[in-house]
Amino acid sequence: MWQWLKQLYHRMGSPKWFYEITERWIPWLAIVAGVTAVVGLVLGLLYAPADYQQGDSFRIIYIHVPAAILAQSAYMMMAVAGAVYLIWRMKMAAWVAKVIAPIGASFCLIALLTGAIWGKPTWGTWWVWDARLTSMLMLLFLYFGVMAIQQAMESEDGSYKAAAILALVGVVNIPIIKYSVEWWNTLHQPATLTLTEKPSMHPDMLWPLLIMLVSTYVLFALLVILRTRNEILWHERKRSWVKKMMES
Amino acid sequence: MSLVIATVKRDFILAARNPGEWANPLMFFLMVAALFPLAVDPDPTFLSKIAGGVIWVAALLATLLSLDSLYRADVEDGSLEQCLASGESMYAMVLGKALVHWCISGLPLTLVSPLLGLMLHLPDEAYIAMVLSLAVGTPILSLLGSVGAALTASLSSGGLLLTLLILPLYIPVLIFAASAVYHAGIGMAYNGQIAMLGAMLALAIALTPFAAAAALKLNLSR
Amino acid sequence: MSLVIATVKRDFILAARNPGEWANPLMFFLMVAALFPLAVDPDPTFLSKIAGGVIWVAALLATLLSLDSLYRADVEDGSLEQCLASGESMYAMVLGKALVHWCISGLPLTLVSPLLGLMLHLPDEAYIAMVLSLAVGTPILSLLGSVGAALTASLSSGGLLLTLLILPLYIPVLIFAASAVYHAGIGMAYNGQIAMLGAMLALAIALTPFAAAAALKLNLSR
Amino acid sequence: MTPAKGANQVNLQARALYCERDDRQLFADLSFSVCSGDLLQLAGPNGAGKTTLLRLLAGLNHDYTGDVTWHDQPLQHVYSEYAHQRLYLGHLSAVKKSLTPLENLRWLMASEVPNEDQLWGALEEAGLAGFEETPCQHLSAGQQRRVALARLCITQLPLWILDEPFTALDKEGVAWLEQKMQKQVNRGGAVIITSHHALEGIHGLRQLTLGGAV
Amino acid sequence: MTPAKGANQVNLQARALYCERDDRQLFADLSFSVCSGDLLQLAGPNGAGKTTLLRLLAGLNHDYTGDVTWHDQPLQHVYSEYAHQRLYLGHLSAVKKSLTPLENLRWLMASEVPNEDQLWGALEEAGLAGFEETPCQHLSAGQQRRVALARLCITQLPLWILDEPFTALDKEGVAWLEQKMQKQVNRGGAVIITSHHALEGIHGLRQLTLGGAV
Amino acid sequence: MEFNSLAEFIAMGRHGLYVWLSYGLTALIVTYNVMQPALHRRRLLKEQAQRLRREKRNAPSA
Ligand code: HEM
Ligand SMILES: Nc1ncnc2c1ncn2[C@@H]1O[C@H](COP(=O)(O)OP(=O)(O)OP(=O)(O)O)[C@@H](O)[C@H]1O
Ligand SMILES: Nc1ncnc2c1ncn2[C@@H]1O[C@H](COP(=O)(O)OP(=O)(O)OP(=O)(O)O)[C@@H](O)[C@H]1O
Ligand SMILES: [Mg+2]
Ligand SMILES: [Mg+2]
Repeated sequence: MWQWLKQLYHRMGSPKWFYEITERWIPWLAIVAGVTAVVGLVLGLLYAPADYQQGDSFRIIYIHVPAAILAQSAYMMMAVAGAVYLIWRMKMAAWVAKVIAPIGASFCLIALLTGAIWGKPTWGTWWVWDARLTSMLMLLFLYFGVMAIQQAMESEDGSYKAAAILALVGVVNIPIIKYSVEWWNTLHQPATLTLTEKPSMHPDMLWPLLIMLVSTYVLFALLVILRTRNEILWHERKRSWVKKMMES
Repeated sequence: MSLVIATVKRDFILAARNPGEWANPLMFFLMVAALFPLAVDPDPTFLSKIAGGVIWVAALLATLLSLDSLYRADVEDGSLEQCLASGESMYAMVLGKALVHWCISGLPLTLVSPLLGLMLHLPDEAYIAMVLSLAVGTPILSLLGSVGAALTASLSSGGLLLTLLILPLYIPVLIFAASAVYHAGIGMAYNGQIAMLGAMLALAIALTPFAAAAALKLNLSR
Repeated sequence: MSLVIATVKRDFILAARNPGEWANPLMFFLMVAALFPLAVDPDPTFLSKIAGGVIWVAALLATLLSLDSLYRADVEDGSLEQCLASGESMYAMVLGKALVHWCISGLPLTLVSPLLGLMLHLPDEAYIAMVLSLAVGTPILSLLGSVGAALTASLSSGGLLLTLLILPLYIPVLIFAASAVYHAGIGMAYNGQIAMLGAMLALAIALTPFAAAAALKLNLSR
Repeated sequence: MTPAKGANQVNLQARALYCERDDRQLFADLSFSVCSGDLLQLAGPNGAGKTTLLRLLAGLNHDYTGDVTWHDQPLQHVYSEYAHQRLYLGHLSAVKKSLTPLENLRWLMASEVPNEDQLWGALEEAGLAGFEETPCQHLSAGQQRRVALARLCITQLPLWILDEPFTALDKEGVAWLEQKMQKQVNRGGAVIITSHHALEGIHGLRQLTLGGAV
Repeated sequence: MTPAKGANQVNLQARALYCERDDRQLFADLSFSVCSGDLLQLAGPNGAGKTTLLRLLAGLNHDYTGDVTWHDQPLQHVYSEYAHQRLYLGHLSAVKKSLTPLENLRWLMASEVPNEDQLWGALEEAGLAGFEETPCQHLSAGQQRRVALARLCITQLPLWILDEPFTALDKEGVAWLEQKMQKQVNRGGAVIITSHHALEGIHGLRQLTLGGAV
Repeated sequence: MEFNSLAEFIAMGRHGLYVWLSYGLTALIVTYNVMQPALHRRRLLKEQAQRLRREKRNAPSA
């Protein structure tokens, strides 16, 4: 197992290998993402029963929750990729980290927008300074910070390293932000407006959610791969294998 | 080590020769706090409720602004390049610079904060909590800030980018500190929050210099 | 005149090439406004009362910060010296630079302000007043600010000194603008305040460029 | 842009100039004139006051006593006219790092409104062919200096005032610049420069050595 | 500060250096060594890559392929030791404008802990007598450069790496600096410099010309 | 099936605006994220092809 992991790691370090292997993965990932999305959405929008309190507005959950969860784990992945670059100088890791930032930020934005829209019918307002909302907003700012430093740094290597350092500092801080915000909010404000605690959901409601979750993750993988391939094309444009591929 | 000590000394001389360096954050602090009553509502009971929060927001912004020049001048005139070229530990250098920064920004803020408390009708019970939270909290701001300053040191429009990078990281400090002052004001215990700030300070001292030193190195290897 | 036009064009190119220049004030604006609920009180009814004031304070601070770089870079690389050496009217030059500054700071702030209104629960009636007051008020901030930026352009720690010089001048703008938003929020007329801001803008356009041009000349004759 | 009669003549007179800095006298009772066809080199050891005098002649420094006249009128009174007749290039070269040489030159030359061909030609002549559209932060010290010097290939102004223009230039660049100055002098313009470099074989060269022990 | 045996020997080897910037190759397959008694001048036109190579040799630039060794060990591995044996002076002179020459020099030399007499002596030698306590913003371009160069009068480090040290110096200053370098070479140190200036009559001088069409 | 007619589906029990607004925005953002790599790739390939052509042209003359 360890050997296999090590081998995979070394292979992943090779842009050529990554480019060629993902060539074969893309259609499958696209199919899986598409089919799960269609199934999840059909089940969620058409077949799941309406919530007894919120009515049909709860159907926003099928995009809101997967996006929120993904936005958080994408940040972790970005930080890990950044750390790999800082420690082992693996170019592929830097490209992956660079590419995750805008995708993660997009999902973060989706979670925030859908949450805000959902808030209007349920809470009567677009925005409250609730713990989860606030920490999600801070996550968005962290993403923006990483993207901003990436594009501001002049040298390419510098931009990768700076983004990685910032992402790592952010990782230490995310739990602190989350904890502080939760603690602050529960003290300042009664739980009138907090999100529903782990609802014991009806399976008909839960299944579409799980399917959408899978779909979101696969979509994310697909987007990361697509963008990373572009990075590879650009950075390896002078290598013979890219030229050969172009000529054929 | 001798270079680090020399740098700390030099930075104090520079601050003494250029009083704006420590006087300006102070004035900014006072003025932000003075803007509030003007923009919002000068009613004393209302002010006394928000005083702690406003003072902390003002302290945070004042620190943030003074951070921009922390490394920029040194990068521009080549003296940071000399530090790196000297082969001395950048970790110690970063800690030294953060110490000086705190002495000329956070410390004066802490010392004048009671004056602001008066202006904003801070409840009498909250003074100690305010000074204590500033004394423990502002060093965290200097340390976290030095990471941001190091990351943006060689960028032309670094000042505001720094804000973007660092502000989310400041949120926990702000929350705990403001809540300490608030709780003290309504007569509740606040040692939990102060202890939390203390823990964050310890963590910041241990970790941030690594990040800042790495960031400086990459800013210099052009 | 051709140099003034060329400078305006060049500054827009620089802003496009360095998006931080216009994106950062915006982020700062959003973040300052987000700090308030965290430090003070997130309760919606409370927030809706202070929203107008907080938004205006945030806009003022964001503008203030972006001012520091208005002339500094040009002084440091010698391009302002070239402007002066060219013998073109510095009055026009200052107006041109202030215009660019407003386009990349005040204008975007005005455009995103409704978002902040949402987050701070600004009363529905106050939105128009807020956008209007920002549209008329932020150019005044840019113009007044350019005087301060010109005065401090060649000082090493100018950033905060600028704040100090300029903040007192900003206070009348803040008072009228915040009161316009507040009155709109409680359903009262606010055209008096907006008219007042308009008058201030006219005055600023007519007078501040003289002061700024004189200050720049002073800064350059070393 | 048709110049008035005599407008392209250079006639700068300095009379009894006196300047002190920090209580140290830099020069006293200095009188000289610069006319069409002159190349005046200010020489002297470090700290002698060359830059100070140059900025004074350019009308950028007013901290002196004595008179400087342009066509017999005090410099302050005719500053705007004067400014449109002389090109000043200081220690700082006014080259923006994030702009390309082309954009920089376009801005630097804005008041003489050159066309695109002239800009490209000037950059090529200054040895920047192939770098026209590389951001200046990616250029070497000498290349950045050349961006500023490319102005000399286009400008029609009769008087050039240059502060240490040879800084950072390689030998070939120095020769090129000397030749540029020679041409300017030959066509009836004038040049005032400070330099520690020995200018040789230039027709019309005069030296003004500022004393001042270092 | 008693150096270990052989510690004051210079032995810097570069093998098969290759470097490109913005897709343009600056140098390739460059190998040379610098030992005690050597004075290596990097020459070449503007933009040839002299500064790039110099920073690389100083251990400040890692963006290259090939090996640089210090006493047969890769530079990165022994960076801290190496840094304590070489003096680096770049384009930027690290002189703070609001400090006096004395304060600046004290900071610049902090790691070699000189005494006050040495500092005053060095400033005098560098031609700054009488300016020791004038804030540097009141000094001329050449005088500011001399503050940075005053380090060379005190330092005991065996390897000097200097980027265009003659910039802004007057003739007398150039002669003085040449003589300083000669002394350093004679006493068993080594110097690597970039300069467009023709160094003449220095014993031990070698030139490395970087090609690169401008 | 929870809905009996298309109209009912669109109305989402009076919450149609909110539901469709959030789904619409999400679709927009996701579409952008899917399109961006494709467009970028096309641009890269075009540039690469140009470069290859240029090199080919220059090769014999050099
Ligand atoms: C801008 C507003 C909102 C934001 C930023 C937001 C953010 C989040 C986040 C971060 C999660 C956590 C996902 C996880 O880690 O498990 C979440 C879950 C959830 N949100 Fe929201 N939310 C918002 C508004 C709303 C609204 C208005 C509702 C409905 C009343 C809602 C209902 C839920 C539910 C039911 C979950 C799943 C709970 C769980 O599994 O723990 N959210 N949201
Ligand atoms: N930061 C940078 N990014 C990208 N390219 C750069 C950078 N700095 C320099 N270059 C390129 O590297 C080349 C060499 O630059 P370098 O500064 O080493 O030249 P140099 O030999 O010192 O020239 P000069 O005599 O003008 O000082 C230049 O052609 C320049 O285009
Ligand atoms: N801003 C200033 N304030 C006060 N004194 C100054 C200032 N600038 C220069 N000086 C003094 O004026 C004298 C002349 O300076 P200047 O820059 O004119 O010399 P320079 O001849 O150009 O020398 P260099 O060859 O070094 O460029 C110097 O001795 C310096 O001490
Ligand atoms: Mg000079
Ligand atoms: Mg160089």
